[in-house]
Amino acid sequence: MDLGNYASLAHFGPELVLGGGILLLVILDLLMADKRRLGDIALLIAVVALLLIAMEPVTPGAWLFHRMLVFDSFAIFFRALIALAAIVAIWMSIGSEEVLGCDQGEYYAILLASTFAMFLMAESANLLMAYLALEFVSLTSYILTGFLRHNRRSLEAALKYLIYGGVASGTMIYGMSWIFGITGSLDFTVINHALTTPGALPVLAVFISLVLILAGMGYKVASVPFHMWAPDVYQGAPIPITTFLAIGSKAAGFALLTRFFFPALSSLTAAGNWQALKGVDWPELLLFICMITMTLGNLAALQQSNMKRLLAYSSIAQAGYALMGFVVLSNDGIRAMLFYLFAYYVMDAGAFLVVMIVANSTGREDIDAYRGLAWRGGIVPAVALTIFLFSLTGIPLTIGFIGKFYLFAAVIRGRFYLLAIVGVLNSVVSLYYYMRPIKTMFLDTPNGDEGAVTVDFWNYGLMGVLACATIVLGLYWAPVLAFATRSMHFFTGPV
Amino acid sequence: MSGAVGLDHYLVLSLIIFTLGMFTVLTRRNAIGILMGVELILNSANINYLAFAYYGGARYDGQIFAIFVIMLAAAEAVIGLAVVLAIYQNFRTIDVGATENLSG
Amino acid sequence: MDHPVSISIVRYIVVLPLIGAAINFLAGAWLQKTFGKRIISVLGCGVVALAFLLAVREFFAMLALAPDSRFMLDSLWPWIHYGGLDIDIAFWLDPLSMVMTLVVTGVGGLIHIYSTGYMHEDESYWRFFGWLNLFTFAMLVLVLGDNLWLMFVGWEGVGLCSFALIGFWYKVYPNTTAGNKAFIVNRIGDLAFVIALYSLFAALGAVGHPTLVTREVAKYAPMLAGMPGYLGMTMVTFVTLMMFAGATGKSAQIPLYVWLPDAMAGPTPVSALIHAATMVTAGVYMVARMNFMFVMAPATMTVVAVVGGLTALFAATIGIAQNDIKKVLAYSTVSQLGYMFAGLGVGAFTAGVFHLMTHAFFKACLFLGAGSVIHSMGGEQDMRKMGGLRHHMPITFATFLAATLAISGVPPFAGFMSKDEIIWQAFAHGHTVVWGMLMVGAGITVFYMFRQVYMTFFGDFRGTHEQEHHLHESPPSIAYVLVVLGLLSVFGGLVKIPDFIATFKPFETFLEPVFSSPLTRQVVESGIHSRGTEAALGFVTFTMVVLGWLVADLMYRQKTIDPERFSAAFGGVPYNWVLNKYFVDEFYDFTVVRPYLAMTRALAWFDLHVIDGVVNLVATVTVLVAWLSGLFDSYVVDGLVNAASLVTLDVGGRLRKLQTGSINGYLYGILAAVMVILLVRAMLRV
Amino acid sequence: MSHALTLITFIPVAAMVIILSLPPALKDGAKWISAVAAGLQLLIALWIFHHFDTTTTAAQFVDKFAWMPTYHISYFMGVDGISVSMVLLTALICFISVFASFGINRAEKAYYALLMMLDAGMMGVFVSLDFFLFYIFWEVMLLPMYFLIGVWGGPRREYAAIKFFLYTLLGSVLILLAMLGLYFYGAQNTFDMTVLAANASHYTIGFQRVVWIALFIGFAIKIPAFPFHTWLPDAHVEAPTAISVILAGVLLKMGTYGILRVNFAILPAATHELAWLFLGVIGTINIVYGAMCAMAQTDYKKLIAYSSISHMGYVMLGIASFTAAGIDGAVLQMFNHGTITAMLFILVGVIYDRAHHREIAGFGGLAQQMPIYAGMTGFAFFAGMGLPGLSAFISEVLVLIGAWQTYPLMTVFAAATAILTAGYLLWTYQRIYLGPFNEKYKGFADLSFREGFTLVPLAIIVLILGVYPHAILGLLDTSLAHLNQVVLSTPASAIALLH
Amino acid sequence: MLQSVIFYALAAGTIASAAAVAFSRNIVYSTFALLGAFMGVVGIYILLAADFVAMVQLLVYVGGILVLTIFAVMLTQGIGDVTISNRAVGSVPALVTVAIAGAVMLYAIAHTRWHQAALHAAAPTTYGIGNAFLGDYVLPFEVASLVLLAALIGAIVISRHEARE
Repeated sequence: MDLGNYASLAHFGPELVLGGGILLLVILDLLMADKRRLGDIALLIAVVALLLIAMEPVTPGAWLFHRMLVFDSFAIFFRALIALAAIVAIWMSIGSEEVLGCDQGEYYAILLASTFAMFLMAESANLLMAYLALEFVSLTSYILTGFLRHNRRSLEAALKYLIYGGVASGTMIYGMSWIFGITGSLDFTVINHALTTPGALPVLAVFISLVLILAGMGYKVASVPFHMWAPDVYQGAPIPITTFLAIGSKAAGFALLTRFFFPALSSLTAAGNWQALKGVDWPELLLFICMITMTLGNLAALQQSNMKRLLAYSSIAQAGYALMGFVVLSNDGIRAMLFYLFAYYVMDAGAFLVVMIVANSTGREDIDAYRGLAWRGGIVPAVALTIFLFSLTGIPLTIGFIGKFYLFAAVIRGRFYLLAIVGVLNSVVSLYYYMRPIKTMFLDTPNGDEGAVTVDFWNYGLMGVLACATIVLGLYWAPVLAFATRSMHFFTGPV
Repeated sequence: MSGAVGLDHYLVLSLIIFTLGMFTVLTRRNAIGILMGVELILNSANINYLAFAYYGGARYDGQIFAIFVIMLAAAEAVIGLAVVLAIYQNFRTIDVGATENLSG
Repeated sequence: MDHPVSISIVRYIVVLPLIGAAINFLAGAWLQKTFGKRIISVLGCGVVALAFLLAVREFFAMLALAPDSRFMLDSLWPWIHYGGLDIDIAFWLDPLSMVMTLVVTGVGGLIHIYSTGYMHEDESYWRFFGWLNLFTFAMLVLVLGDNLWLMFVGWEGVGLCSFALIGFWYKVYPNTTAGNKAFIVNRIGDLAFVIALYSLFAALGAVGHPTLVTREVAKYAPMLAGMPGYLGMTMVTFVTLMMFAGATGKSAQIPLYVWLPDAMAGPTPVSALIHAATMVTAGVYMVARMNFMFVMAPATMTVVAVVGGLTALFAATIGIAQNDIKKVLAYSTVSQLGYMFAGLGVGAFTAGVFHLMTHAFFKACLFLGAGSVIHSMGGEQDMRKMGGLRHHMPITFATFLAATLAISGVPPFAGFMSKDEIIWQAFAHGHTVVWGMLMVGAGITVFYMFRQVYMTFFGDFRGTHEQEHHLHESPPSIAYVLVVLGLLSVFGGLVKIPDFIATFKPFETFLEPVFSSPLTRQVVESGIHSRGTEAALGFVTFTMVVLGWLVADLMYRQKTIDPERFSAAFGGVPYNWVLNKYFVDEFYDFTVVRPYLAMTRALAWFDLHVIDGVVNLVATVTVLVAWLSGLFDSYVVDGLVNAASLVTLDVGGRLRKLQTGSINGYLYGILAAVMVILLVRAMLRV
Repeated sequence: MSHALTLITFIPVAAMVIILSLPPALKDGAKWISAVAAGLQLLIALWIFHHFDTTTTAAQFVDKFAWMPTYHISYFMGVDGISVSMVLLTALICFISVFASFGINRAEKAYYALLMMLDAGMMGVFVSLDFFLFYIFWEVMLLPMYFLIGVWGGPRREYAAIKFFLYTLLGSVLILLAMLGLYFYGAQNTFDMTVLAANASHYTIGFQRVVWIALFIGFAIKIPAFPFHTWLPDAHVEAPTAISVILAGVLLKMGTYGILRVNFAILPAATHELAWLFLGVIGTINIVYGAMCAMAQTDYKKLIAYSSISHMGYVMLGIASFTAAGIDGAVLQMFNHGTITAMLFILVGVIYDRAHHREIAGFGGLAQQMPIYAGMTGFAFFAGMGLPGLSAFISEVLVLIGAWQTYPLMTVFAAATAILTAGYLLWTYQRIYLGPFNEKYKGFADLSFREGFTLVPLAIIVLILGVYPHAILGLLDTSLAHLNQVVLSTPASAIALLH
Repeated sequence: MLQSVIFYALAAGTIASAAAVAFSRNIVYSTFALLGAFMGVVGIYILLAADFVAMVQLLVYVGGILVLTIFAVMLTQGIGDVTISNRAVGSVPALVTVAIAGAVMLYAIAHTRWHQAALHAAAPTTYGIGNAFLGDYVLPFEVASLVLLAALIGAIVISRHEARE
């Protein structure tokens, strides 16, 4: 179905709500005296968007706005995930000491704009839309990262992010221009058709352009070697934004990456496996990138003493794990990747939340601030963080384990034994640094100069929900799996 | 390369600008300098889009893409300069080497 | 034999001492505190006495049976019926185990009674009787077990009790060391023994009859003839050799005899019971028990005979120079055990077992006599500080002398009957070299025994005045036991009289069913059967005995020969070697113990530093790689960039670290990655 | 009790929940709740023991329902002869260790909650017949162990805890991969171990080898087999007494249990081919090497830890022998080692509680001051030496007599280690309990009632199994004979025996 | 032929300007060289029959971005800072890297059969583009407005220098 502009609006509800919300917030910012309410309103808007997504009918899919966007279950999955990330980020922002010092109206407006942009990234059916959305996400991310404008680290991070992002996206559009030149179209489906049509495929040119495009997309998911901005930005940004970037932006990146590399560049065989373009061996390239990503992420994390930075490197490694599902070129793998991204959302959001809670109380983000946390009144955040970190490690009874289980299942099934071994070794290495905060919280005794940790009701609630979700979904993950299975479907209509 | 100017000419021109942009990006320590390199890269990409649009028939697709690139470059420049200004207020320098607070 | 008489009384013989032990261990301390030591005495001796009475009862019951069906089986419950190892907790009474049972409970019972006097002052009285009872139990399990594993239970059990009793006075550290040594050396023998059992079981399994039940082994063992074994031996040779190696541990033969002299650290009744009368004879018993297999392996038989003969001679020579009253007896025991093995080895099974029995009588008597002396001397064991004790301790002296005559082989004392038999049988079966060793050994035995008698009981007292003041005859519980054992030493040998004197051998007849396998009969009867030869050899032996006595008499009673000058005549070297027991302990210490300890320390070091080190190294390397990759992230790329400009950068005096976190490096990251990929790609494709 | 196995596994979980919800004022309640839970568990274990049908190899007391149908994961619990003895052991050791924990006086609620979680994890491993479920329990066990060592342990507890965790995690991820391999390349996609075993012949020999080795490494770390053993001494030395008891008593058995349950049953051909090297040779190395390292230790607990390594070697050697005697003996040895080593660690704990150090050289003549304690230690030591009449004798004899038939040379080494074992244990006993009394320790109380209560039941079991091993062997024999038959009847492409 | 001459002239100018941007040691020079490069590109656009894009380029780049850049350079470095620097670092490795990359890409360009179609007559494109923006490309067009709004807000928030402290 190729829907025109008006017909498309039926499937554009969440985005419309967000767009309207942005404007509403900007206006309300001028009108309202108590700016703190703005956060609640933004939360409401995000929730409404999520609800609208939840009510989307699962149809075979459609093109929206003259093949600018694609509406399918895959997009629904990522939009839901991004909306959830936005909700968590807003919720955290409401309870964050850092954010309270900023301009509330603008902050939430940009946050919603960023969410909106990520939605578009997940639905792009077109190189132009993909570039526009990606750049939109980037721009809002720069702003959000530098939002603490009196904070050196924040601005510094924003500048690095911006320069890095500018180069990455510049590289990407150069690559895209070649794809455009080879296929004569910006439309993913047409590109797919053009490239898979028998004939002389310009293998080298396609490969070069894919590498260049990968710079832009890989930079969004923070895969090695396009990852180097992530630690600085994660450390410099306000924690809710870090969380949002870590889970939302990364999810959007995965959405775009998957949509571009699978339906646009590959063809699905009857057995549920994907066939890459003949001669263009990006799967090997990505396999390599995947292994390097998780290894470097984990190794670098070993050295960190700042929790945000540690989680930043960890999230690089986690992206590497998720890529395992990507590189096996099967629907199994994609499902595992979707599942893992969901799991990653739950556990990483939880981990960052605890970091924020501790930072709120102590003003510190280094691991030493966690010394003896369990024994100085912070047993609940300590236990919660432990659950999240165990989940990130992939220990059973947590959703992280199930996520890894499906990933490894897909890898083993696809006979990527080297990848399996590398993944396994990485799991072991990662244990070491994930255990460090746990060790500090439980095994060390407090020095006495660390502040007390208090948790307000709302943070408590969110932490509880995330921790429970980590465990409950680790025991009963059927709904998530069903959701991921349902979302494996890409809409590709006729050319 | 003889005779009439063809697609390849534009592509090579674009490639040269692209590599010069890359070189700028790589070697500059000044944030604004790096952003200038980025602008060169964007322009080289735009040349490609327009060339492909001209020679490939998909006329408006390429041109519109170029317009969006320009537009987004402007937006990025605005934000970039805002950040540079803010940093300048805080650091009194825009040498990227000085922004070394964040380090591994 | 296929249908042994099934009775259920044997179990009580075994269990009674166990009950005694259990009560002593669980409630002994309390009983002793509440009711005094008497109740412990009654309990401890009572159970053994009762067992003895039951054994006697069974003995007569057995005599009532036809000789060929003198086998009684008391099966309690299935023990291990897995893996083809169908064995039960069951006791097997045949003439051989009957003899052993009587010796163990009889002599053992006497020693129990003796102990009530000897150990009366000890605060851990209950513990002593507990162990003594447990020992009796274990020994009975050893001799009565109907299968080899049950036998092994007893075999190790007596080792445990031996260990505990040697180190009974555990507050003195060397005592415990002696206990450990005994246990560990025994375990070396045990290793050989279990290997024998494993291979026997496997071999029988290979012929379709996996079993370790002794009587069934006897039945199926002939099927093993000719089966190849290990190390180039036939299976039977291997098995029997291993069994004998086990016996050398328990029965203190070369090369594993070293523990026995040290075991004298235990209380004297222990030495008498365990290290003279019963436990150390377990090896002899076992070889006799397995005679049907040993006879199938002539090579092993020769080894047994030679080792026995060597030990008999070798230990005797060490006995010459010992000054500790118990050490002399200890080496004498080793030597006598050598006689028993020599007897078995040459094929004189009955003689070996016979010597086992008489040795139990006279050696127990000797040890207990020595104990009586030590008791009287207030714990002094050095003979050089004794002398003239016969005036103070007449009963002890008389019985000690009787036993000495017995061990010396003076007719008609018990030792003559048995030892003489062994010596001449060695000759009769053609083992002339063994015979020679035994002969010389017999002479030396007489020498050191009379040396001991003279040093202890004759001459003047050489101890302190205080000791002299204390000298007294031992209390009745000790004295009576000595008398009984003395009488046994005198008359105990009359159950088998040499043929050239009279044809009276009920002992041999009684044991005959045990040694009735065709091959055994053949071996036993292979020797010369001439009364004349026997008499002549007996005379030769007797000459040696007299010679030995004469030298001892001259040296230590009449003192016409000065032993020191005598030893000096040889430069003192032989004496020194003998005095220091040929430095065998030192040799073992140097070649086995120390290297082993050094090796364990080396291994522990290896474990801590190499194996664990590898683990830690992996961790370290991981961290190092992490650090390097961190460097790569922040230094290397950027460092390259900066290398060219560093000089100009630092002109302004701003010394700064390399640009960690700098943007250029990141950009290089992207580009370098793309370049590398492109290059690799280009190289592969073009 | 139709859900006996579910009950026995989840009673501790319930106890954990109750303990965590106790108000702080009632923190003493934690230990009693744990005791009751462990007691109930023991009762159920005895009930299972009583009602167990020893004539069949089929799984009994089965609890099964689909858990994740898409991946054919089911909640499948059941016991056969191999696991039922381990269930009994686990219940027993957990019961004992609750009482051995009564001395803990820091964060009791957390301690007992974790202890209960550990209990549930261990029990779950032994009753799971679904590989996935097995794996979940297998890993779940790691977490409480980490904290129990790390929070309540000795001075180097952090190092020991993380080492334990890393090592075992490495092992378990390998198991995870192997498990997935078995799932995907099996005759049908299933985690049901009974089905996997029934279709064992489906796997090619090359596949079996790879998976076998991966599984072996995973399990060997737990056993621990040379050279993966170095976490054990550290973990033991730093762990609190009760945790050492569980570690040695139950956790180590999981390794060998896993080998029997998975390697043997599901990969018989590879087992047939590789066992001589990986189980036989390494088992023998374990035996000899552990004993020799033990000899050189100066720390009492470390010595016991190395002796544990040595004794677990017998299990490996036994199951590698492929004889009825060897394999029966091996599983019996698992049980016996559980009880005896538990005793030993409790005994070490007794003296550590009083003296606050474990340097062997620092003691001497303790038998005078603490005769009952010394006597009990003597009993346990001799049990450890495999003295006849005590339980370990039976198992070692069976192992060795079985192993002799297959690997005589290795058996000689293994049997010779009995000498070394006697050497180090007696020497230790002598240095600590015998000889002149070190007056520093005057005033030490003898065994308390509680300590006696933890030791005596174990001692009685050791004694009973020495004369009546049928109590346990009877449970095992049918299942093990079947398993052995499965392996032996599988033609291996190249069987190398070390004659 | 004329077209060729114009092309080569424009190309030479553009490349020279771009090279000046890349190699100049003074950032102000770089900035002005960038202006040259942009102008050259405008010419190229016109050659490629993209009149509207050329106009946009002229307006946005030359009129907007470049002015902003100069503004920023002057503001941040001009006053009180003696060294107006645009230091370059590590030129040689960078040169090697981009040269290799450029060579490979050049090879790819030469060996690729690009999608080509019959040439259109050079006609004004403004109408077509406007039409597209209100038709097929209405969504990107609308999104672009949101992007600009967000960028505006963001720039204001970040650079706002309110009175504080």
